[in-house]
Amino acid sequence: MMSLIDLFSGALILASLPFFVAGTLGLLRFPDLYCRLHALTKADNLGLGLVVLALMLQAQSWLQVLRLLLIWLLVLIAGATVAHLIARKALAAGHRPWRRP
Amino acid sequence: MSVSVLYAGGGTLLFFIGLHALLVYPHLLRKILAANIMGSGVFMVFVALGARSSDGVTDPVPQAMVLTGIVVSLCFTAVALVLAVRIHRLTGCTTFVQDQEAAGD
Amino acid sequence: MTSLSLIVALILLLTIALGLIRVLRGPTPTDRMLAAQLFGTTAVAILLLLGFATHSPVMTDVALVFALLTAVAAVTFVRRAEVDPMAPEQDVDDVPD
Amino acid sequence: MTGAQTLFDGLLVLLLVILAWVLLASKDLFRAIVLFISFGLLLALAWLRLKAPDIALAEAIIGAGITGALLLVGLGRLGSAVRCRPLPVRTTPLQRLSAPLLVGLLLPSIAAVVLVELFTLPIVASGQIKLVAAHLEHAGVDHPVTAVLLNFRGYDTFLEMGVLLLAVLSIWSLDRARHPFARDQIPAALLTLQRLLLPLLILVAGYILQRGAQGPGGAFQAGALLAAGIILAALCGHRLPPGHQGLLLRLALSCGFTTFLLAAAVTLARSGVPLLYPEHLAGSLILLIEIAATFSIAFLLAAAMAGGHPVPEAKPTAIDERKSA
Amino acid sequence: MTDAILQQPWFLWLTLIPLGAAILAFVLPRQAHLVGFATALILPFCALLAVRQGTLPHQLFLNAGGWDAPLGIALRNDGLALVMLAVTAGVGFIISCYATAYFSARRHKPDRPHYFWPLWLFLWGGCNALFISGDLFNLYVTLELVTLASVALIALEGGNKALNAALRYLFIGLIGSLAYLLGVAILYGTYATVDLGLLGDALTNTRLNHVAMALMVSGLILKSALFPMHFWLPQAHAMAPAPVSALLSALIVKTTFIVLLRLWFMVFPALDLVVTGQILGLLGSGAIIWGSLMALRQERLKLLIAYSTVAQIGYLFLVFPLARGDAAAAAWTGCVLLILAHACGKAAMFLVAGTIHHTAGHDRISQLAGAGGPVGVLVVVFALAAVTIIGLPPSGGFFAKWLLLSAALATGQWFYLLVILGGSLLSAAYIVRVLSWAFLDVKRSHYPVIPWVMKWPPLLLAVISLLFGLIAHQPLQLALIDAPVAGRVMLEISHAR
Repeated sequence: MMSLIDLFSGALILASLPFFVAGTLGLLRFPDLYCRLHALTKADNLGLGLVVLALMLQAQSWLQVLRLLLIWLLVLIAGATVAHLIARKALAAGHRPWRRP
Repeated sequence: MSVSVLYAGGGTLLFFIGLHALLVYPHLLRKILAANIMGSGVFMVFVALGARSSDGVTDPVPQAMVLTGIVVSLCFTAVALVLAVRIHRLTGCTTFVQDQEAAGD
Repeated sequence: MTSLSLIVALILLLTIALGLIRVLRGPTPTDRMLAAQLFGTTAVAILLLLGFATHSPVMTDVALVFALLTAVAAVTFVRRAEVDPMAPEQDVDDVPD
Repeated sequence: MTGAQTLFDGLLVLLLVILAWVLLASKDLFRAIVLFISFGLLLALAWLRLKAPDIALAEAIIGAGITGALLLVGLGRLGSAVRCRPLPVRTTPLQRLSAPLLVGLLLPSIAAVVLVELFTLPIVASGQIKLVAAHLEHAGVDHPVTAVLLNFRGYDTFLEMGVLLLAVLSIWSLDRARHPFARDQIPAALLTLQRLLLPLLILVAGYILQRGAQGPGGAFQAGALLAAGIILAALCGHRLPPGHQGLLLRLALSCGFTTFLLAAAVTLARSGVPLLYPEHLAGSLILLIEIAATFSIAFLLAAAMAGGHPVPEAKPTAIDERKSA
Repeated sequence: MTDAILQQPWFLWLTLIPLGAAILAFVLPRQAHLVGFATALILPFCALLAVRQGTLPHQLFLNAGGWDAPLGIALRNDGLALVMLAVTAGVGFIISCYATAYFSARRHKPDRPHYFWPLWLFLWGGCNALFISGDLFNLYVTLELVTLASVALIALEGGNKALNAALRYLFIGLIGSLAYLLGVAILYGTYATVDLGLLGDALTNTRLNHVAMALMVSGLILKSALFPMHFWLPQAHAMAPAPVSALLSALIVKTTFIVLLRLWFMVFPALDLVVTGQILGLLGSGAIIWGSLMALRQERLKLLIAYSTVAQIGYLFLVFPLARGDAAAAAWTGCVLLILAHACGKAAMFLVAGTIHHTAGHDRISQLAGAGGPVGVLVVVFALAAVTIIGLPPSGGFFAKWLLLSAALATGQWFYLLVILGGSLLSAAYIVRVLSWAFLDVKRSHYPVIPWVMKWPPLLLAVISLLFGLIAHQPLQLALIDAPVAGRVMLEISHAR
């Protein structure tokens, strides 16, 4: 017996899957660091966001909702900053971004 | 929960994989990594054997022991790393110096 | 619902397994670290899903710690590798392409 | 449902074993360490599957986080190559023969015997679960693992705190601290991140410490999180003020073990039994010890990262010392 | 008041006091030597009190935290623990006296000496905790405490060889203790307890228990440097500063052996261990022969003494095949007595070697020629200490070996008889080799004056070890309190004397 909320969060969880898969594939297939960075941060943060959203619907208490939100925000901010730092470092080290040949 | 036997088996394998690497590879840092893997294997056996109860709870005693063990193995890792770095700084070696007599004082 | 989240968790574990290829291939340390970063996020998602599937809210705490720690680890990496007088040898076989 | 679970477990164990093999065999040590950190993450998942969230927390923080950072710093100092002066290696034929024999034949067969015999254990066994549960109400805390760690087997934990202090003491006796991190301009983005992360780390550490009495968490996890905070601060260029590198630092490092030792000594002198807490005081005593231990562990782990005894600023650099050595 | 003092569990204070002193020495590095010396002064008195309590009827267990055994940790103050506590206090005190002089004579090495004291105090506390522990997991923690402190002490010299030896010792220790812990995990998985006594009652002769036993025993023999796993010991013991060498050879090597003894006689008696015992006995015999032969070949005095330790460890392992039936008590007491005698003798020898190294600037045996002069007294001390290592009357070594011999006779194992006698002959050979060089009158060089604190402690130890046989019955009686071996012991002792 599935309620509407269950259905909705189930759909959200399923929807998160393509993002993770895309992130991994991007990590594997993209030609250079900058592209991978790009694929990664977008995909996994959105994927995690959907999972968090789905579980927030299922949460028993406001505390749980808050914790979930905190996790997502943390990953989002940390991911963005670290991506920025990594790209900066790579540029400084003289790695040229890939261009279509 | 019969799956715990799976984890116990995995832990045993980890122990022996780590032991093998610790004996075979010369680089000190790799030896330290291997010792950590060995430790994880033992801890896994410990907890997995404690996770066999039928009511879905894991025995807290091995859990507490493994927590202790994790901290102890962290201590050993830290000390081993400092020793390895000292050896490297003195000799330029990243391995044990085999022939102690020839190495001189 | 629970079985769905379990299955999704399983698939996420598979993507981690796939992502390991990037760690193995490199070619630069940064690439490897990037892959580890992805593992961190994926592991957070797995934890949340597992926690939901097995009705153990504790996993949210673990996930929170994971999220915090992957950030710290990544910062360690970025700061460490910037200047390091003895680093060169390690990158011998790590020259990109 | 159970099918998916079993599949998950099987995949996880398989991944762990393969990962261990690949990481130990990989030529590039940086790769090995990144794989090791991933191994730690997966191992934390395994702990959760084994219903040991306390260990999962500790593994995530200590196993993957702190050990990973330690190894990264160590690699930065050592380098990945197997390097050594060419030295004559004296081996007897027996030694040459025994190595492959030992590694190739003996180890796998011992492993096989252990594995086969492990499977003879009964599938269901409940260990000391009931025993711990029966005494839990007298333990002063409601969480079984914390009760075992700080009351039933508190003597172990007391000695373990000693091992931690001893480790830092050993490290201090071996080397002087060298700042492992860059001293140049710190990116503004990093500073912003740090301003967010640091209070959050302290907050979460406090939360985990306080949770230890009822649920998974406790001094070690909280202390290690705080240590991560100290390391983060160090990464962002913060230093201990010079006046705090001497006595104050040593007091901070030892206060956890000292508190435990005092508790043991006082209880021993009063009742003749070490660490025998009066039942009505047990909860608060344990909390006191845990707070001191958390504080101590944070500094101990951070000191382990620094890799040596503190030295005042303006000292010869690492390169100078190499020349003189 | 005196009652209250007498009723304190002193065997446990022997653990807490050094650990507390270690903290103090860490926090106040400038006063570290004072703290260390004061502690070394106090501990023998505590040990005396503990032993006195031990000879009166007393409770053999103390449960830490007040929780009974399967849940809590049982601490034992049986005879074995008391003997070890006492010998550690005695030998530790004398070595500490020596160390104050040794390290103050080497002030030129900056910021090293003051780490010796907290490390040594940690080691002392760790050893004492290990001796009284009656719990497999607690033994693991104490073993790690001892290992870590020893590693740091070995590395204290700071040279390349010392660092290599220390790191090697650390890895050996790790492998050993993890193998041990795997065995503990299996035993806990089967019997849900890690208490020695409870396990001893519960164990049956199953294959899985044999696997656990094999893992634990091999881990421990690796750590206690039994032939052929002794390769790490000579370097580790010879490269350390002299007081540390003495500590390692005299006391630390025995810690893992004590664990092994406890396991063998308290946890595993239900297992059929005849074959394993013979294997250990054969390895011990190998250690005796090989260690003595290697000692004969050494150029350096400290390495010679270290190889002699390898050989003496071999003697200890003979207890496993010999402790059988009626002879069990004789073998047990012989083994304990050998631990004591060797602790005194070997500590004296290493301290002498340290003093020689300090005064002559080297310890090459062939260049000791003509060491008559001021070093002469040291050579005499060395000879005195050697008496117990060789096993001549009236030393403790003689009575220990006599007891082992009588056990070998009683159980009809002639092979070990030959090994024990052969080992004694070989050890006489390598000792005589040193002495013959020393008394050879070639040329006299000028040696600096030796501070008396570097002469008297080894002499004291050597004399104790020499006369140990005369007072041997007291430690023997102590060792038999609650000993896990069959009766008819007093008879054996009177027979031996």
